[in-house]
Amino acid sequence: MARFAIADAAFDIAPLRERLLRAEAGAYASFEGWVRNHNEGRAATGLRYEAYRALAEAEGERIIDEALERFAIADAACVHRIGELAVGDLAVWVGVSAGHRGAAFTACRWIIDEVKSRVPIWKHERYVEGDAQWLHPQQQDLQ
Amino acid sequence: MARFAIADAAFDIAPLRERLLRAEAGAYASFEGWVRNHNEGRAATGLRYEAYRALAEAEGERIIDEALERFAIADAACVHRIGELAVGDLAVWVGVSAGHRGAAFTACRWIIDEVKSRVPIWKHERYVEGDAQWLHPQQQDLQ
Amino acid sequence: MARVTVLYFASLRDAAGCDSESLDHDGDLATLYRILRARHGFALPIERVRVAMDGAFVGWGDPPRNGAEIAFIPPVSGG
Amino acid sequence: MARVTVLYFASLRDAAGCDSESLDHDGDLATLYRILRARHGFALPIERVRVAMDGAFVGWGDPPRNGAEIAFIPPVSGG
Repeated sequence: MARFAIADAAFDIAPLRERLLRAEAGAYASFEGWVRNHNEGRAATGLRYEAYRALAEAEGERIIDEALERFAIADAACVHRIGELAVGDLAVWVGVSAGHRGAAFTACRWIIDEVKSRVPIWKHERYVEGDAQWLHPQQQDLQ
Repeated sequence: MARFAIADAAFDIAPLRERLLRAEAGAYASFEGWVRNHNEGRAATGLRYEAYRALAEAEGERIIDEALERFAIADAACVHRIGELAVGDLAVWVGVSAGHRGAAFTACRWIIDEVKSRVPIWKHERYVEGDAQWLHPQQQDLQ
Repeated sequence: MARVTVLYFASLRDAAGCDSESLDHDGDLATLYRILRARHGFALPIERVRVAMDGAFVGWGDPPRNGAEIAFIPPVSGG
Repeated sequence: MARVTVLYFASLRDAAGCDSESLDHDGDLATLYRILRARHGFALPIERVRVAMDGAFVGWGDPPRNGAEIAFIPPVSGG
């Protein structure tokens, strides 16, 4: 079962979280990215995510594998939306289970940071003024 | 509406998370504490949480208020179970929404740390050997 | 002299054998804990316990108000 | 000389006006990007772009394999 997935429609978090439950894991940290109504000072109406799907899935899976090696965690998973999204829609979800909360938080934060900087997914943002643009951030803008 | 609550039965996370959604918030971090099958090297079968309820609710609410002052977050909430719990049961949930993920993660971690060290709730742990004990950790054991 | 109700939780309740008791006390809250610790055999020294009065944490040097509800708070273990 | 298919994403696709194109190329991947940048007017300099061949990131100095699928990866903005 893949731990990283690209979803082209809205997805349920509950079954994804369920798969991370372990009798030996006392801690679970999760992150969700939601589409905001503004970005860098401009009012946004929605966006479209596009992925180079084969490479995105392979790179996402590598990130989860690396997290499982680096941190004392039980399991981890991530799903990223592509396609048209409206304000308030779920764009990305990360979940991590672990014996203790320190590792769960650290790994969850690390995974979303790596996904944002490495996985070939691009955001096309639409603004209230009617224009739109692809976001190609400088590396230092990602934090 | 209280942002911190004591629950004497299993509770649903979905409506709690829903209340934290904001059109201006792009990030959501959450933490869940689950009952593990072991603690400090001993195999556990379950536990009971007891609270000094009036003070626990007041202190929990103060923690959330302090988090809203300290961190650039949109909203936060926490629910802690009391009563009998089995291995795998949800013991505590924390959710935080924010404009950016850094503040969401930091505040979520801070809230669970404060809840564990300040809120008058006690864990009575049962072991496979049949004995049980109240846990009264030293401050340095809490991390 | 103040009439107070003392609440016990967790290991303190097990040692006291009751949830609460009412008694008259003359002196500060630290003295009250020491008297009750001796009576019930509480394992926890005062340094590891906090005290609350009428639902708010207070200092050990405070005197109890007449009619107050006092709670001794052993080290917590939620989460 | 290698026959390659080049995939375009995001702003590169908008500039190229197509999802992909096939062409013959003699030289490394850096040269390929520079040729196609000049042809399509890509705004992004090579320093801000990564390159993948057949679904894995590779170096700009690599030569394309015959029949390879090449993707230019502009700065990503997922999450």
